[in-house]
Amino acid sequence: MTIDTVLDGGLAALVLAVGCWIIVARDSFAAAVGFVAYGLLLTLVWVRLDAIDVALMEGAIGSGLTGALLLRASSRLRSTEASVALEPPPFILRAGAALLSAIVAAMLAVAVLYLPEPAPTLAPEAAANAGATGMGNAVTNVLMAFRAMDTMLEKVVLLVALAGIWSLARDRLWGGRPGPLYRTDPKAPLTFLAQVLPPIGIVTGIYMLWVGADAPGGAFQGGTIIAAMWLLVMMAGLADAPPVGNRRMRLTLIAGPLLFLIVGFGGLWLGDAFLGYPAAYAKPLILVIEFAMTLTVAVTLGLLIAGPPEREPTS
Amino acid sequence: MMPVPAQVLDAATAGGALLVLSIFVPVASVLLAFVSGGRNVERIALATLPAGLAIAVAIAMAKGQSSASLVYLVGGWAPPLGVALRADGLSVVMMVIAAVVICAVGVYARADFRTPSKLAEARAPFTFWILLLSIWSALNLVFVAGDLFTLYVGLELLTFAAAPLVCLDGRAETIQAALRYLLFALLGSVLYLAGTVLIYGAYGTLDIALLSQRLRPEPVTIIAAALMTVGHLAKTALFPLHLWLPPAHASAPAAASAVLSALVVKGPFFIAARLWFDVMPHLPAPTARQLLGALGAAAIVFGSMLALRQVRLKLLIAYSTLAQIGYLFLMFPLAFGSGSTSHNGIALSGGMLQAMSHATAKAAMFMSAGLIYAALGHDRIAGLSGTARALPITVLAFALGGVALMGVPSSGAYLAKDLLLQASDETGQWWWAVVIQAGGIFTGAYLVFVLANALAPASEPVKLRASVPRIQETAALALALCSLFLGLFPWETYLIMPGGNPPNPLTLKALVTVVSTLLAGSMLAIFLARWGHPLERLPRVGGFFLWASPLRRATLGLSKIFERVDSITRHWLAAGLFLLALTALFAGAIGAHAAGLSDASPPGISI
Amino acid sequence: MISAADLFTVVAVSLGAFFFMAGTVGLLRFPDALTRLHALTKADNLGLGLVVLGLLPRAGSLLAALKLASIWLLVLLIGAAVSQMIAKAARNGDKDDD
Amino acid sequence: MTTAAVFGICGALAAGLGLYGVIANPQPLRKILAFNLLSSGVFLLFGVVARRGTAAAFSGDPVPQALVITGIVVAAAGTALAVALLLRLLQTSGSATLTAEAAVSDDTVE
Repeated sequence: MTIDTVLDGGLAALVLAVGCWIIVARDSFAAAVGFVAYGLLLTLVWVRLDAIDVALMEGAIGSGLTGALLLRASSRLRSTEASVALEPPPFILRAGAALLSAIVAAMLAVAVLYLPEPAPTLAPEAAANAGATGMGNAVTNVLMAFRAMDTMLEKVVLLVALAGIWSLARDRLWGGRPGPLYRTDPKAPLTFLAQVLPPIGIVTGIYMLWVGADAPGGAFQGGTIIAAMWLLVMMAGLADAPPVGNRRMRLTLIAGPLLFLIVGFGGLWLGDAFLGYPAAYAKPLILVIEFAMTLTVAVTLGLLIAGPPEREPTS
Repeated sequence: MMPVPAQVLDAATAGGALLVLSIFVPVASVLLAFVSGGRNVERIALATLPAGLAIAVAIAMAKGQSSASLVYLVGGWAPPLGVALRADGLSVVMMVIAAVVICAVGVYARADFRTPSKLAEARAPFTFWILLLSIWSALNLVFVAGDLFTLYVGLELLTFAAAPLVCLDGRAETIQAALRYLLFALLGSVLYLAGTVLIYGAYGTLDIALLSQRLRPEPVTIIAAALMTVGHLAKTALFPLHLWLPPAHASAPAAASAVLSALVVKGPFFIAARLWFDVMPHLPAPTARQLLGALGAAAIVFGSMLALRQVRLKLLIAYSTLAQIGYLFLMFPLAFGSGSTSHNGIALSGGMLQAMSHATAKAAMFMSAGLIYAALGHDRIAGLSGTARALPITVLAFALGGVALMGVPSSGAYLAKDLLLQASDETGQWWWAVVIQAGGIFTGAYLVFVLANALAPASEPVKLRASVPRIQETAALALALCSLFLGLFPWETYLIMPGGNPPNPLTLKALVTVVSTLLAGSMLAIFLARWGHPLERLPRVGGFFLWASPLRRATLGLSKIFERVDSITRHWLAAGLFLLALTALFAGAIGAHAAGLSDASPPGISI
Repeated sequence: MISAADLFTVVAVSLGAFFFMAGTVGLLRFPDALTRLHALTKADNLGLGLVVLGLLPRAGSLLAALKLASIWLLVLLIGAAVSQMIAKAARNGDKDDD
Repeated sequence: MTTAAVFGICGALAAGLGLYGVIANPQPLRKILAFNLLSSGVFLLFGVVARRGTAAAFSGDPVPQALVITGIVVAAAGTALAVALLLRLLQTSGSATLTAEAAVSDDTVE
């Protein structure tokens, strides 16, 4: 037993303990707070698994963004939680659920432990073909070249989820702004933070996009940081969420996937292949797409959290 | 195992680029509609309909020229590193049917989802058209994706586009239905995702063609197969995992119900078929296949019985979908003879034909039910008397859809049933033949139940709240006719058909089958359905009710039991327990066989 | 063979770890929100500061050292703002939920 | 035990915890939370597979890492949609439950 195993085991135990807390905590708000902590611990796990790109992603989205979403929801639901006391299901059924969940978890564990040795891997192939894009980050290569279609479609998934959220608005509020995220208090420390932090955050986001070509990072991680800055500014009341009809916002929402699509069809047109980049222009093309994507991701994530329009359109 | 060197299994074929268009033309429309907004959303969507249909037809024609699949390598990258799109016969026929249904729904929905003239942009039209186009793109992706993870992305796109459609009208109960649907579907997707990661960990690829060569009956494969299968069962709403379907499909707007019931549940079903027939056809799993068939049989009995007990037309149709989904899963045991690992294509063709017939017929039925609801202001079955006179074409569309679904000669369902019966004959599994026949009778039963009410003369003339647009009736009728004549199409080009002459739809035997199905269905309807008026008002023929009354009381007791079971299985906790139990059961069923097999198998296949 | 830089790192990081531990004990043991907050912010600021300080000699390049230092500064900034918000929420009592 | 094995078990157990929460907790928000726990467990398995696929001179198989990045985004989108539905349900009906009885309230004769 090495020191590494002990550390890994301790981290895993901590993750599972917080996981248990999320499930059993009586108060939803407490569970949501637990989820943020859980996400941060998972980020460490991803670092231990040598997946820095994913660690950044988990910290930004899994813990940060989803955490913010769940915290907001739980604080809104708090008022009802007391009135609608949902009694837990009978013990025997809960025990059955626990038993069956344990069986499925055991199946997963057995399957993972009995994966074949040596493990099959595409790492050498990914490295052998990295020259086609000229980028050093293997994960970015997979996302933007080898499996570019998945990445492009995932952006469409985000857009569709946003359309779905907007569809929940009341009819007369269509065209209005999402509900306010802030409580107005100009002297609050939050306001100060929202004035100081965004410049740093935006620079960090762009930096993350830029280094994503060769080092861990990329459009999504960068976009999430910028989204967080935007949300911070909105929460401090320094800016307001745009109304859903805002044309410029809509253009930003589709810029990433549209550019992706244009490049994709361009590849088809020029005789190469859909989403195939001509070798000489691969890196600049990918960077341009990623830049547009960063903007799109930032706006989309911000709006996903802001929710459906809840205020009357002003016009 | 030696790592298999990357081999070029397939190169892009001519016409492969069409597959890209089938996915990304709707995506492009979504993006353009999103940014241009307002009335342009409808215009762009309506312009996409013929374009998409043309692409689907072009793919069908390209596929018709060769027996091999159409293949496209996205970005020029070959699997396992890249992602391939492949269209075989099954993909092509499903794609065309999806295009036909979506076009009809689009034409139908124009009247319901039009931006009001005084508004620049309205909520419901904007979201409806965008979600409809997204569903189309997702379906085409599901039909042609050659990679398990791409299938996951397609599946999620499908779910996220479908769930908000359920609650477009914003009533609380529809929002609840949408939330239940979304949460249960998310649960199903995660199980599927867990299966894919295990597959990747074991074989280093997610490409379907590569996997079909590499897959071995190991514990990892078996557990992954169980997880993925049950994930799709949850998303298809196969009994007993159907908790979300009846409220979601019954409370959505008519056009949305049509898409959800006709097409959206076919997505996960199609992936389940891909898994069992393409990814792991060699997995020795006769018990698991029988289990799938048994769940299907239970769904048929259960869905049909409950359909007969419904008070509202749309709920009846939703429960009928439940039964028809069960029908689709009969092909899994029928395609494989007992113990054999090579499947005959006849059952698979039968299953797909059934899926296509159901898609067209069910869309027609939901669309006409929506018209009836709009015209009468309600859809209580007992209050339908006089509808046939007031809305002849609408009721005709409903009736033709139902008749086609029941399986009259010339209809797709008839051909499908014929193929499935042949398969059960060839593989010596007579018990499925019984289920297949019973399924037809049940369909006849609820059709008779609705039509008996709709055709009954009204005591006073029916007052219509709104007139029914002719174009909407026509769209529904066209789909019903499509389903009715689906059986006459020469499917040999795309599906494996038995040799020899196609079944002649005009023989005496065929006629007898139909009439006897209808008769038996009527009997079932009389005994099991929830009639609005006491049975005594039906014409008394020769003292029929003297002995029928006690029998009906007994059957009423039976259907009470079914209703009770339904209310239990629709509890979240119960459905969740079933989900987990089925996962363990499938793993056990496949594993037991693989273990038995490995004793006798040559070295090399190890467990 | 331990160089002076290594020794410095060991001492500083150990001290930082001690402050973190003290802060955690305080978080668990102190009676109310404000005192807990006090313990927590002390640990964050001092503990992290010492850890960063200890790691500076090992940073390798000036850029990396700057990155480390800026992480500490960012945590200081955010910690100060967030703990003020929490303190305010705690003082306003449980009535102010949202 | 290797790092991959430790976190493989951790991922499987987290998924099991999530499954239990999704199924047994009656509150929808807690189901959504548990769903995130469940998917994080499954994502960890991707990480484990990537880590196991470490070949000479590579720190891990980039393909599962890329897949998991896509997966995290999709899960976040699903969470956002579910939360929005839940909050809207709260607005329109004043309660946030998923009980089956209420869901098909129009089952009975109006």
